[in-house]
Amino acid sequence: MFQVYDLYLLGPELSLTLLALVVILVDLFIKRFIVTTIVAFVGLLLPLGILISQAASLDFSQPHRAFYGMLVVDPYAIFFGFIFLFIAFMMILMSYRYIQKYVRSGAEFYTLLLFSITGMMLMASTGELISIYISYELASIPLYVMAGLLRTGERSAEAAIKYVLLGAMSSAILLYGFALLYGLTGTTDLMGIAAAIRTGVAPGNPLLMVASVLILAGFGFKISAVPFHMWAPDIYEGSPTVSTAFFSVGSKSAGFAALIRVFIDGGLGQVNYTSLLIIFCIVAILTMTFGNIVAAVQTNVKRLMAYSSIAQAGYILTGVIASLSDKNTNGISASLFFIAVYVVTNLGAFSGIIALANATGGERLEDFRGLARRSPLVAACTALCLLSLAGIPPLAGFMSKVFIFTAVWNQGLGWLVVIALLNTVVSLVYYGNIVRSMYFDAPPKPDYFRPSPTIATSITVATAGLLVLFFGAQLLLAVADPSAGSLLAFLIGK
Amino acid sequence: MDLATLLFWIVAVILVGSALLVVGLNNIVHSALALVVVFAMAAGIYLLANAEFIAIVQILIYAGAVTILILFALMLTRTVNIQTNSNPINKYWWLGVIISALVGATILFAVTVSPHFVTPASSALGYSAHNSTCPLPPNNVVYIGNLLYSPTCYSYVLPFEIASVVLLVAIIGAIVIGREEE
Amino acid sequence: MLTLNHFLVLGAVLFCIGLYGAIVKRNAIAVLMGIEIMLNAVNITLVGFSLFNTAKPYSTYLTGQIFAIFIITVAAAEAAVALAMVISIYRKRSTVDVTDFDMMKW
Amino acid sequence: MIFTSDLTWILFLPVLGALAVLATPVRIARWMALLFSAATFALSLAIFIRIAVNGYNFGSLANPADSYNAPWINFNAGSFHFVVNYFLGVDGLALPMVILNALLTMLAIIGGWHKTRVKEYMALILLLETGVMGVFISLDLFLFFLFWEVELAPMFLLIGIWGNEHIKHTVFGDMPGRIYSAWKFLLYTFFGSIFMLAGILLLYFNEGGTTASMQFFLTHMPGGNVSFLGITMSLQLLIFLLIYLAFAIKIPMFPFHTWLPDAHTDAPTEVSVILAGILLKMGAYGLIRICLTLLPVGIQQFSGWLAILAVINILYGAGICLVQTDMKRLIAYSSVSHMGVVLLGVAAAAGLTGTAQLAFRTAALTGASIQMFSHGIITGLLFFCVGVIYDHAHTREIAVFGGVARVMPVLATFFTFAGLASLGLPGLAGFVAEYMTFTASFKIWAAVTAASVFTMILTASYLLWMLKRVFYGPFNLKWKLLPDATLRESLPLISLASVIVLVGIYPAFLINMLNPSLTAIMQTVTTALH
Amino acid sequence: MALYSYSWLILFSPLFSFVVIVFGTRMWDLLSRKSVEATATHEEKEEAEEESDIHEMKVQGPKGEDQTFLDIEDPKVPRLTPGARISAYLGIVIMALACIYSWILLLASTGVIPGFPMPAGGVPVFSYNWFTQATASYTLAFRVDNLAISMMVVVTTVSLLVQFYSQGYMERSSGYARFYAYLSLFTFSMLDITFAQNFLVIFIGWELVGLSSYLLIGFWINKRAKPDEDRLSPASASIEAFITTRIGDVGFIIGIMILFTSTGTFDFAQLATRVGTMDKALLTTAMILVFCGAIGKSAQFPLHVWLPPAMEGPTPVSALIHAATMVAAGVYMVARTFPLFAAAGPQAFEVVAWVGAFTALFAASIAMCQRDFKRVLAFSTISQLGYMFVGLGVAGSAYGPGPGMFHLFTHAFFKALLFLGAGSVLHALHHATHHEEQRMDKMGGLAAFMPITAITWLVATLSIAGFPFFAGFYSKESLIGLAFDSGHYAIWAVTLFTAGLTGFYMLRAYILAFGGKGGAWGGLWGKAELYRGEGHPHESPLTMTIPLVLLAIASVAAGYWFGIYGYLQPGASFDVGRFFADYKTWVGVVVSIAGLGVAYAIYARIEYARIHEYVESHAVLRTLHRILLNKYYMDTLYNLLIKYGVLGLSHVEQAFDMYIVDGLVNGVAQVITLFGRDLRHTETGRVQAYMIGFFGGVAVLAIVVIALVAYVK
Repeated sequence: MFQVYDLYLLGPELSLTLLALVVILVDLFIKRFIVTTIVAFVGLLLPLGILISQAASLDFSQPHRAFYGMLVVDPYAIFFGFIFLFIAFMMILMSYRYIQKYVRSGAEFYTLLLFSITGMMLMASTGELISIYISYELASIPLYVMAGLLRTGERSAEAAIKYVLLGAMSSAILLYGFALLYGLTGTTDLMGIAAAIRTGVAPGNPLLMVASVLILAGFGFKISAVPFHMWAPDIYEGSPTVSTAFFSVGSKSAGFAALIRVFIDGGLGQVNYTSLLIIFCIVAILTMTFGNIVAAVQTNVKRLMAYSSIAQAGYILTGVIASLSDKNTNGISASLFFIAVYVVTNLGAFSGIIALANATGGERLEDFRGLARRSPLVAACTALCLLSLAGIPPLAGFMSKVFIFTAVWNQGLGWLVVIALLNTVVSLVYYGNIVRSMYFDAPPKPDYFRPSPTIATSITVATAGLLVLFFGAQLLLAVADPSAGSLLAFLIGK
Repeated sequence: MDLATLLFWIVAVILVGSALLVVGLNNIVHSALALVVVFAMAAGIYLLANAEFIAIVQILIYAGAVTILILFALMLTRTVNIQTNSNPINKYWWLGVIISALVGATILFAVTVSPHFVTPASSALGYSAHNSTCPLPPNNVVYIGNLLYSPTCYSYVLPFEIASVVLLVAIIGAIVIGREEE
Repeated sequence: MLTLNHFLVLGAVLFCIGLYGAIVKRNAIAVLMGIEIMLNAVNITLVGFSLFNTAKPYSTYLTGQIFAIFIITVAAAEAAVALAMVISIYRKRSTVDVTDFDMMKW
Repeated sequence: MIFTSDLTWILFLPVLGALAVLATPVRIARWMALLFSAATFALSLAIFIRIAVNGYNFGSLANPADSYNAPWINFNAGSFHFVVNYFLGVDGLALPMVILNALLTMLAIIGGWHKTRVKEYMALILLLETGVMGVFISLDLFLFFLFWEVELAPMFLLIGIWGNEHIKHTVFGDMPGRIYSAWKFLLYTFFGSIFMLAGILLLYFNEGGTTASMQFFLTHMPGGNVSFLGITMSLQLLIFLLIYLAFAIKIPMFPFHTWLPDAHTDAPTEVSVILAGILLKMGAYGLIRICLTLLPVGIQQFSGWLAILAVINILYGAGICLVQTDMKRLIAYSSVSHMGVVLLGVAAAAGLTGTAQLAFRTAALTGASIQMFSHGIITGLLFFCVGVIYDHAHTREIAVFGGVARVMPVLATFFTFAGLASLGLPGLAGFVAEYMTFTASFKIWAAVTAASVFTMILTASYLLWMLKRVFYGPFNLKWKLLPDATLRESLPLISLASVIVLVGIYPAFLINMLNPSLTAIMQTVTTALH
Repeated sequence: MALYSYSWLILFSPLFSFVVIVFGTRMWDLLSRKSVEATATHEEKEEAEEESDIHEMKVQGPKGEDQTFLDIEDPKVPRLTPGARISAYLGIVIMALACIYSWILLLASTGVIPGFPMPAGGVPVFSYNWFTQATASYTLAFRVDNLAISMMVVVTTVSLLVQFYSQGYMERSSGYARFYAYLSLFTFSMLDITFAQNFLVIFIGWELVGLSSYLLIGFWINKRAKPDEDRLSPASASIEAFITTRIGDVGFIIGIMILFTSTGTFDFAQLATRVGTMDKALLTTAMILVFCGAIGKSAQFPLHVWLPPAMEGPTPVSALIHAATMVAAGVYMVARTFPLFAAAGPQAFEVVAWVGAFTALFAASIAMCQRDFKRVLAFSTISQLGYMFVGLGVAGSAYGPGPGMFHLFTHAFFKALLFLGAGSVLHALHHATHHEEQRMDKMGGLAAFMPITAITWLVATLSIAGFPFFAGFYSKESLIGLAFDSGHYAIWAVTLFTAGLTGFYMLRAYILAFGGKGGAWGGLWGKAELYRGEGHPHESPLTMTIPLVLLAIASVAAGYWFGIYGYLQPGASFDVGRFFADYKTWVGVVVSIAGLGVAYAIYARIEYARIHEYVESHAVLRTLHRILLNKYYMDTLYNLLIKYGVLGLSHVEQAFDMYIVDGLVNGVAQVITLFGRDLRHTETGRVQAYMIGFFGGVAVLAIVVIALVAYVK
């Protein structure tokens, strides 16, 4: 039965959609970009408020479902809701000056951003294949467009067309996977699928596994897992840097949100656990290793960040692996923690890149030379973010790595941890390389630039966030674990 | 072999044949026309599968709108020799063959050896979204309508709403992309 | 006798053809055509499943068809955006040959 | 509140100092740095005095003289627990290291008074101090690992920014020495640390995975065997090897030592001081605190190899010093050699089972621990001396000098003093350590120790030879305008020299401080190996 | 008891001087000089040091560039600062007090001053514990007993005289205060050995002696090497001394370690009771290793090479090193550990005796041909030390350390005299020629210029040669006889022969320096015209001659302390009657006099130049001369060994580090980089290549998963 109450559960997404429309309308009538920005930024408080009220008021002993179980409001969804709203806030802060300088259709950028955020939130909170697919497209299509928004850019247009072609491909394969899953179980509801697999699918069923592979490929595209990652470097490089930042955090966390939801909530690991584990391990190891090794030889920082994000996806995948056997929350908790930290960190790092791009237009490694002299704040914060990505304490990245590896180790996958740890050594090379450029090398020009207030805010917030998440890791973990637990509640049999 | 099967085979052969033409022809316009045939034949298949509504939608959207869109795009992106080789293939074609074959083969293998529609034991389903008791509608279209919009019975209203936003986004996106530089 | 396998095989074959087209055609619009064929293949599979769904509680009976409808909708939207992009890049580069789009690599 | 514990303050005062340095203008920033580092040093001394006055019982790991434990991260999910406690404590083993760290950092700040980009420099030095301090006072394995990693970034920057521009490494293009060495340091250490994490995780989960407190593992030692790639070994040995790899790199143990000469050669003086004086001790400290105390079976099984590696370290490091042309490189290799003595002492302490030769093993361990402290101050002094001569002459090439004692009598005196201390002259700190270690280790590893003793010859040779080539012999007129060490430059020299003499003639204060800790460690070891 | 237990005052008094000089007077000097310099004009600065001793030398630098070096022999200041003077007076006064105290102790313990019998086992004076646990104990403990007192007397007396003497020798030296500080430190180090109750303390003293010698030998820091005279620079010589003795120390400490780990103690007394339970062979090994320490410090073959270059230090230092302190340390240590040697197998003493005997002969033979005045003395020291070890090695428990210590006791005085006399000569020559001159062929007839030096030197010569009724006669002939009595006939023969050589080379040196053909007393007393050098030498000042006279008296008188055997070992005694009655005594005297006679015959009767010509013209003699002059080429051999053996190995290690270890590490980094470079080319920028990758991945994963499902589920 449809109830009005369901709309409350859909509130954040609804209000976001509304906000997107308001933004485009405001732009239509008031041709002042600053106003649009302020509207978008302030408007975000509405979904945030609703989300907070949901988080505060709902009793999560049972997941809250609406629209016949298609919308699932559980701590997991809310957790990601906060992440995506955080991304939205940060993106608006980061992109204001950059958009003015480099991006055409500034207001539309925000609109698309907000729509995409809506799609992403839905990806995390829908519990049914059709809805997930539609949300996936809602999240993706704005991304394709955002890739092509650079004002002066053949590269940007090229990135956009590459992105859309590959994106369409990936959604086709994802759909095929969904179709097969539907064919196997006769339902598109994740709970139903899980129940069907648990009781009806015999071990050794190849269809389930092939469907899993296809779904993994589809979401693997979103999270840029090897070998489905190949779009990432080109599109990161060609797109406007603000879009790149958004791809690196939004697309990836949404991809993981849906991936984890489908695989865990859908119970795909209930039979043929070993096979699925091996497949995931192969993908995870390839992802980490490839991402790290290739990142180590990059000279374009955006491209480097693309490979870095690939590698980071590999680490998160290990956390997913730890929970695949569906009976424990630690892997997912760790993954959630990792994702949250990754989002904060990457946003911070990209703030630095954008700040530099705003000032000089450069985004190659040599453009970072001597940044510490030219803008100490940006350099310091960027360096901290990069070191956090590399996993150096006292930054949250360290905690997230230790935590995820601990969780994986706990599942008896010590060898995977060792491989991942070895990978972190390689990762240190390229993150350190940027730090090296900023701090060790002499600046090309002995000038000083001051980042715009919005960028300064965003980069400071991100850096402060890293420290807060480090010292207050317990707080986030305390949230992440029930989130993960809510996902597993059904399977564990609560 | 009953009539349905016979029809299926006929439609399927045309479908596959025209699909091959789409990917095989050297003239992009010819390919586009073959694509229309593909879409139409797919609609035929839907009809054979008792999916009249989808068949109609297929004709309207694919054979109609999408094909027109493609043809417009073709015209707008006209290259010098549209007649002779406007639709070349790249040097990876052999890899394409192998990979498509492999993907298809694995899917086919998996899908044919596995049972379908395994029934969950009702006790296993902790959550009862499906248990709405609605009367079976008289025909396919009504049924689909019910499934899409019904506020009382099980319906896919949420994806439907999202889909509307997707369309809006697509419109905005297409406009933003297509707009000339300021 | 029309069986499920008819539809599944047809879908898979069509998917392969579409995939082949997407991989080998150099014209971006032809690539899109291949992708459309792939989506159609998925639709045929879904509709086929829907036809032979033996589970058949009320809600799941026509799920495959519903799914197909959504796919058609979204595919159309996606096609619109994609074609817009093709046109956009054609305006900048005067080509729609995807093998020419390699400014960014390595 | 955690701020009621002086250990918290000792840990975070430098951080506050770093912030203060960054927030104030250069003129004040230096004094800020000095103020905070001096406060840290004073605090560490205060802890020492407080305990010394109260009966001189510095406690042991199980019962540290000063400790503070607060929950930090306590994550439970089903059978999985991830528990990190903010568990700090100092006992007799840690306190000397804490004091050493505070002292050398303070001196490094005095020494780096006129650096370029001085604010960043001071701030990084202070952050480094915190990281290292944390290693010495954490009693939780995860916390230990955390601090182990904290020190990486400041050190990387310190070497890379203020290091030596001279291009000498052509392997990776024209990479200036400072960058090559910074990388080498970073990657070596990080590489080691990942195995440490693996080892810690193995240990943690094997013992229930509910707490990583070192005290807990004192009574819960892993047992049994594991098969790994077809090799069966005891679990403790595996854990030991994993964790030890990190320490081995840090100590540094042959063949993981090559980062050290490069890092030292290219690091600025004060950073070399800290690097050799304290960072190497982190490895040695970890070896004793974690490997020996918590994994006695594992280290016992490895002790033969450890002894052999120790003697290789000692002789190889000393031998290679003879042909060095750069003063700092020479001292760096001498560190390799001297740290070998620590390894030897630990190998001896772990070398036998049960209570066999307990007295000698304790003595060897005591010697090793004193060596940690004395090497810190002696090498610190040596590096400060090199720093002075480098600042004035802008070269460290041994061959270009000659007889400069004529113009630098003060520096020559201190340098010679440091050299003599380093070669183990009685009355100075090095002798106590080496004599105790050698004489006691001989009981356990006779042949190895006998071979090690030959380092006496080599050490004397390379140090005195270097001193001779630089300071003595005919005076090279090129340096006739070379100024002697100034008062500011002499301050660190004087302070360290005093400490060297103090430890040399009155080691009892150090030994008595160490004794309860080490006795307890040996107690644990003997119980475990019974 | 109290008399003895306060003897730590003696021990620490030189340390006190050292500390006061270093931190007090010298610091005061430095600080006040700083302020003077700050205001001084350029000319005044120039005055700060006399330039006469400074020579420029041009040298090719390592990269072929010309470098100019300053060779500064003995930098002088116009006048000594008050601080420097106070330093010297302080050192001398304190040493005098210590010396008096130690003589009182000697007299008291021998019973001359009655009422203070030395308790058996000595009197502990000071101890301080480092670490004790069960069977392992590290304690610094000092004790005084008869042996210690006998050594203490030697040390303090010679030190006092040397310090007194140095006032003259080191006049106006710019390092005056530093010199006294080092001398004090040296004395302290030696006293530390003297007072040692255990191996820990003795080892500390052992090393400190090494340090002091290092500092003192290298006292003239900027002096150059003189290859034409086969002389090293002081800086090199000091290193050689330190390192060579350290080679012996390695054996020493290994021996200590064996003893310590077997018995758990360093204490001599405890060891003596505990070694009984030790394995005899192990104990013997340990004692031989301990003796290695003595070999190093006492410059026995094959570690004697450091001693001749050690002459590069100021001559008073040579006197101190050779007479009382450093070289005596080895002998004293063996005497101190005599019970342990006795408890070990006979091989231990055999080794001691044979090393001593061989070294005695070996060094004496070299000494015969040396041209450098001080170097003759150096080799004579080595040779005499060999005698001492023979004395210790052959004595057996009946005699105890008496014979060896007796020779040490007498030798200390006459050798100090010889060196101080030599210093007096060099000092005079330096004043005369304004440069350093040590070659005997530039001397001759000096007795005419400096009679006191000459006569005292002659006394010492006769004493060392074993001329009857001089001190050396008793100590040396007695231990040669002892070798025969104990059945070591070969050793007896060797030492006997060496006694002859001793007479030869000592008188040769005396005549070459002080006499010459045509001098008075048959050439023994030179004339002014026999002087072969430049300028006009003068007798040295009183500060230098007074110690010479005192030592000359002691060089005779010291031999009459026959009670020393019994003093050191209860029950042992020096039987004077038997000594004179024994024919072997007189055989020894004959041989010694023969040596003296030959020397007299050659050098006092033939002009120096002619001897030289004759040797050069005679093939066998020439070869022999070359070999002996080059010290059997031992130095060359060692140099080669170091250059190609030790440094070669170091270079190999360096290469190993650079190419193997670093090569591996950098190689891994490069491989990863290369790998990355290749892998990045999978990103061709072609969207369809990406599709191929994508679907290829799907296909492979699907195939893998199908296979997996079939086999592992």
